[in-house]
Amino acid sequence: MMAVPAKWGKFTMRAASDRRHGPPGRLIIVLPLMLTGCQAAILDPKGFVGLSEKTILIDSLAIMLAIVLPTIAATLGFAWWFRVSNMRARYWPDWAYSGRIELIVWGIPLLTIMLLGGVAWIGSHDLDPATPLASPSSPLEVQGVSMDWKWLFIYPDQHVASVNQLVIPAGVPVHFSLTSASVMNAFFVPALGSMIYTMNGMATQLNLEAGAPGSFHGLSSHYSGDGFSDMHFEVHAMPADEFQAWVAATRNTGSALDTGTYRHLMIQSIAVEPFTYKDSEAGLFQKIVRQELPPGPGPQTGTPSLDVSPRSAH
Amino acid sequence: MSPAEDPDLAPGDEGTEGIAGYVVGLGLAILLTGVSFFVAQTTLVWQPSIPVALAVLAIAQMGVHLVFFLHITTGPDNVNNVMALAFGVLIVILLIGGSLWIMAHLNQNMMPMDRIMQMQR
Amino acid sequence: MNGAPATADSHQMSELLSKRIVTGYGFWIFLLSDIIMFSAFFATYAVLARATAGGPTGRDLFNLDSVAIETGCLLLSSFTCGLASIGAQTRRDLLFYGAMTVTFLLGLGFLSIEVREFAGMVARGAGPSRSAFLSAFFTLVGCHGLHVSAGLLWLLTMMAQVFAKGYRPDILRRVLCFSLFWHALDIVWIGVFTVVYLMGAGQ
Amino acid sequence: MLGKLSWSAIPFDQPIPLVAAALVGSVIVCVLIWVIVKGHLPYLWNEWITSVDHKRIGEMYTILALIMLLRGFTDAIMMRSQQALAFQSPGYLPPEHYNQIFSAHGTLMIFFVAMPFMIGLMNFVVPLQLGIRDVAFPTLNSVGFWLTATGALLVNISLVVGEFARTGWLPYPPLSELTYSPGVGPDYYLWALEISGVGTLVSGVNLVTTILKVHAPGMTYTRMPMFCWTALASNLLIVAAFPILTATLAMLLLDRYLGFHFFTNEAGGNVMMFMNLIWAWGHPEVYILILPAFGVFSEVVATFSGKPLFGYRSMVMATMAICLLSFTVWLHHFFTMGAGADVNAIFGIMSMIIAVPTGVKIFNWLFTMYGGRVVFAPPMLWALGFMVTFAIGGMTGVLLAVPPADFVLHNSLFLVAHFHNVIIGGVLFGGFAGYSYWFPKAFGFRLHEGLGVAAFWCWLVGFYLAFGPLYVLGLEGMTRRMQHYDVPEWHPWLLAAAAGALVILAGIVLQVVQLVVSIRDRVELRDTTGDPWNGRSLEWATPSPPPAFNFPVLPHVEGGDAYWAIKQRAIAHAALSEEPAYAAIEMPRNSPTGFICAFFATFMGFALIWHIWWMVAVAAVGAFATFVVFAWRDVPDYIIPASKIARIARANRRSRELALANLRPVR
Ligand code: HEA
Ligand code: HEA
Ligand code: CUA
Ligand SMILES: [Cu+2]
Repeated sequence: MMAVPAKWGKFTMRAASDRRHGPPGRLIIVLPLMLTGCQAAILDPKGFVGLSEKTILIDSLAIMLAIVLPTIAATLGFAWWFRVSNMRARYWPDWAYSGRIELIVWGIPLLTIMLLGGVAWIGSHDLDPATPLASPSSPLEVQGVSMDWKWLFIYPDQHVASVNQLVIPAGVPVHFSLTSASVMNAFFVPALGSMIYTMNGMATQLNLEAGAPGSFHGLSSHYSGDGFSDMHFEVHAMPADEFQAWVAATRNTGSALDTGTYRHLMIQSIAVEPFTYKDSEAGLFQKIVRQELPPGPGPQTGTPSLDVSPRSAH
Repeated sequence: MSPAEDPDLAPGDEGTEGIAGYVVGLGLAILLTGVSFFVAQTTLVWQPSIPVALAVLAIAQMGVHLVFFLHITTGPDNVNNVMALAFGVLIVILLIGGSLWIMAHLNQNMMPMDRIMQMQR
Repeated sequence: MNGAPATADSHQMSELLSKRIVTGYGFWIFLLSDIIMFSAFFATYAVLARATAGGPTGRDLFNLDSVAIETGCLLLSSFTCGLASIGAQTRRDLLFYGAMTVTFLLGLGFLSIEVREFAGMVARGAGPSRSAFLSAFFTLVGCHGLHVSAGLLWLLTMMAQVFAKGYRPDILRRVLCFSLFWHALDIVWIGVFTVVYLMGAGQ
Repeated sequence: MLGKLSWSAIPFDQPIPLVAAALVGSVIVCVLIWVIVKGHLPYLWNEWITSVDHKRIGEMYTILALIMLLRGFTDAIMMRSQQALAFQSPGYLPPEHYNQIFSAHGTLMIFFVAMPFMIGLMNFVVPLQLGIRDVAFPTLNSVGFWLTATGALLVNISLVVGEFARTGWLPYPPLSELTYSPGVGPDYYLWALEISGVGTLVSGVNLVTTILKVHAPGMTYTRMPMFCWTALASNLLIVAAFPILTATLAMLLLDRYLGFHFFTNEAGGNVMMFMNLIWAWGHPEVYILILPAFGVFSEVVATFSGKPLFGYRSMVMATMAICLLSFTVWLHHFFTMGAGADVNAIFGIMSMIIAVPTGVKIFNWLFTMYGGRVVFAPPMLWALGFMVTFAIGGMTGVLLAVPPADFVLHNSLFLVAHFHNVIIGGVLFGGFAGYSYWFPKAFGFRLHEGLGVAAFWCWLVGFYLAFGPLYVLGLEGMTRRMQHYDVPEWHPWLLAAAAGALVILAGIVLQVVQLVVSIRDRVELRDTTGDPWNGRSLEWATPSPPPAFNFPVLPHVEGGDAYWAIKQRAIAHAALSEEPAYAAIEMPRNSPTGFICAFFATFMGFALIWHIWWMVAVAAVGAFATFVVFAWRDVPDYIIPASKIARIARANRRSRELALANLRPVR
């Protein structure tokens, strides 16, 4: 394996692997990332999970503001009224205890926290990422693999796969099984809701649903090294029939994902343009999780001196 | 000032027992150790209970050491030493117990997919 | 304070606690922190105990007979260490030096058995880099072993200091700390033989 | 011969760190030359480097913290400007440099700014407040300081020789394992923290023992000033938490150096165990930082309101509750790992419960002001700024403790905003409050007040400008640690945040100017009374600066607010209490132990980082020899004669008598 010419910045470079293995699959819907709506993604979510989480967030904030705002007001008010130059204010130089105030002082935060604790308990259970979403349609299975530094998505039932691009049907729950080919990352689509870590040798579960068609910004939200900032991907949620059309089109283009191509994909590369695989080897994800395919090799510098971690060329 | 006049005891300060205390401690410790080794290897007890028994024996023996060798008792002059010990024990319990609990759940939830599916079937 | 030279403000110092108590307490706090460090290794061992990566397990590797001898050595040495501190406090040379020497020999015996065990395991290809389980095993047990080695060095130093300087209060304070240390190591060992060896061999 | 060390370790291709290091290096060399030429070296050696006086050591900790603060701030400015520039562009810092910067910033700020700042204040103040002469183990205290300094030095050496870690302030494996980080960066981090961790532990043991076992007569637990209680809680946490850090980092070191498999991807290693252990230390750590700051505010609010602290007992209870609870919440840093609903919910609720005792504290400060006469001196301004800012930061913390909310906010800039909100608005403001409050005690003159007020306002405004936008960015889905980004909505907020950092810079410049001006005007600003703020606790009974022995005669304490009571008695009788008989005092002698230990530790750390094994051996032998030599030496205490004590004590009494004439009974 030779050194991967890594370039940083938005000037894209392509993984060594896809250069050797034919052109990447073409996208059916090309939406430039610049135009994807991600204004206030978390406060303007596009799916059930995100909506619930936003509600919990706002509710909790309101509960707490009800006590924090008066506290702040009282701080400023007391300090100002009892300023030394205010002759109208009383001075009680020895007043340091009052049972009734003590009661209030402990009681109010305690009650607030009991309320909030209830919210947290119920919310944690309802929105546990591993819990399947209630829906008439059965979920789409997607297997995600975080790699250095790109995302691989395998559709086990459709037998296709994509890199740095996630296409899902809208209105249908998606069940993600996620792992990592090398270091830890986190899978996160802010507009859809919950994130979850990806780790080598382990599979985490996540259930999300896009309420309506749209394009969203997805990213790794756990720092994973030099190519981390470019580890984002496009999410395209589309009507079910368009999704089927996408699958059909994808099955006709590009190369196939098997253990051989996977090993090439594992080599470190930054800012890989999205592309697809027309086929994906059955059971590949399980092989990755069970470490039958070894973890990613890390930086390949070609120089024996490793006093300093390899710097990317620039 | 002799230790007896001190308003307080250093941990490990001699109790009143002298050598006798150490002898009793040694006897108890040998006994408990012996039982531990016996329990671990015997087939006479119900196997799943063995780790519990071993844990209880170990805790008992640690208590014996603390009382007879380190002279930690609950006497009024010893409050601070015991408080510090209690704090330490609490942290050890929280750390070990918490870690095992957390890790058990994580491992449970992250088994490779196929194993989870097998279990569901 | 035992024979401490009367100091100019000893009437004030006596209102503070004696140095012996302060030193003993400080060392006690240090020991608690050491035990918390061990508990991190224990927790890790417990989590990784089954992560043998296809390599040997505890049942394959542990020999309970030698563990029993190790335990006996350490337990007896804890007892003789107690005798030595009585010897120091009552200034009985024979008891002090004799008990310290026996303590040293028992500690050395413990260590040599442990080193033999480790060497044997490494020779069988069951070294610490074989699996996560073995990493945790060597680290936990080895850390205890390192403490014992440090204790032995300290023990010799204490004998030398008593020999050279006599039973002065400051030396007696150090003897107190040493005996606390030695007893604490024995307590950690109870955890080790229970969690690592007895539970491990049974699995 | 030199292990992995070679010329390629020096980043000749990266002018920024090189120039910065050259500048700092030449400043250090110049200062050294000046010290030697002027003949100050013996003074430095005798009065500072080998000093075992808790006041000197406390001051050195604080100075270390403030210097490292400047270094950490440089990093912060670089990050802010990079993110302001890096919209659809690579900016000016390539990833491998940017990643080192945030890692170094976090590491320096937590371990070598916030920690030494708080430990320094505790070291200086606690023995004075307890009415005693020194901490329980003065020589160990010096060892603790110098080992901390060693850690700081190693982190800064990495700027020029080799590289620093690129793995964040907590080096999560497997990224920090040899496979993915083959360079020396993580090794710098690990050895620096192992060494300074020992120093921190030593000082923790020392202060716990001091607070629990060494008191002035009558200074019972319930009469201790609040700061001593928070110091006790904080140091108990150090004793309980730092061993976990030491063990965890040791395991990572074993992985990296000897091929163990604790946290590797291979051979059954388990990365999750690292997260678990590091946060079992990491969460208590944040309370180690904030608790002493709470203590400072308790002293400051009471003093500047002219009233005793409201609800002393419930403050003590709240402090100890925070101390224990802090060990039951650590999972809230990895809700998104997938431990399941029960585990998440329970740790979430435990985290929220900490808001109760914290709220109690805030409310008690409120009622301390109630019915008081509030003076808006700089320490009090910091305290008020804290109460407002921390209420917000604490609230966002509680929000993060709601697992479903954390599922979308974890690792976002919302989180970054939360912790800067509590750390700057809590720990740093607390540090600055303590710094301006006790500065006259430590150096005998006050800080210029106008500049202090100006600096406060710059900090406050700058803080909200710099970190308010990060809350918004978090809600827009921006993740932390981004070297560049393509999302247009983020850009304006990042520009605002950069502007905020500049306003903070103005605040820092004002603080530096304040220090310079105050030193220049030290004669006008002299504090002759020893009690510049009309204080309540015993440190104000000593002259400013206090003599080496602190108290000529140990004070007899008969209630809370000990010095306040003494003053009220004196006012009532219109005279000081009768002059006691002065006796000679025994004080511990200076010792170079700490400095020499640190000297060898530095070499050993450096050699271990670069795999220079012979140097490791030499340094280890040297350290052991030092240990043996110092364990063997008999260093008798030195005696300060009664006549000298009487002279200092009488001068103090005279100034108190003068001050007494101006005091009227409070009613
Ligand atoms: C004590 C802790 C502390 C403090 C004080 C700060 C202070 C600041 N930090 Fe923070 N920061 C962290 C701890 C801290 N930070 C941590 C732990 C991380 C995470 C690292 C990681 O990701 O791994 C982080 C990360 C972090 C990031 C990275 C965010 C990201 O991941 O994308 C940024 C970005 O700009 C940032 C900015 C700032 C700024 C602008 C300040 C400034 O507002 C404040 C700077 C001000 C000073 C340092 C004061 C200097 C004052 C003086 C020198 C006084 C002199 C006085 C006299 C001489 C009398 N910080
Ligand atoms: C001094 C430092 C400090 C302090 C004091 C706190 C205080 C708190 N922190 Fe914070 N925290 C950090 C430093 C600190 N934190 C750091 C450095 C990180 C990130 C590390 C990293 O990832 O790099 C972090 C991260 C962090 C997370 C992880 C988020 C994530 O990674 O996704 C969480 C989650 O629960 C959290 C919660 C809390 C809570 C509940 C408190 C509570 O203690 C707050 C309590 C205070 C109040 C609530 C305000 C006052 C109270 C009232 C006015 C009464 C009324 C209020 C109510 C009843 C609500 N913190
Ligand atoms: Cu974390 Cu599996
Ligand atoms: Cu926390």
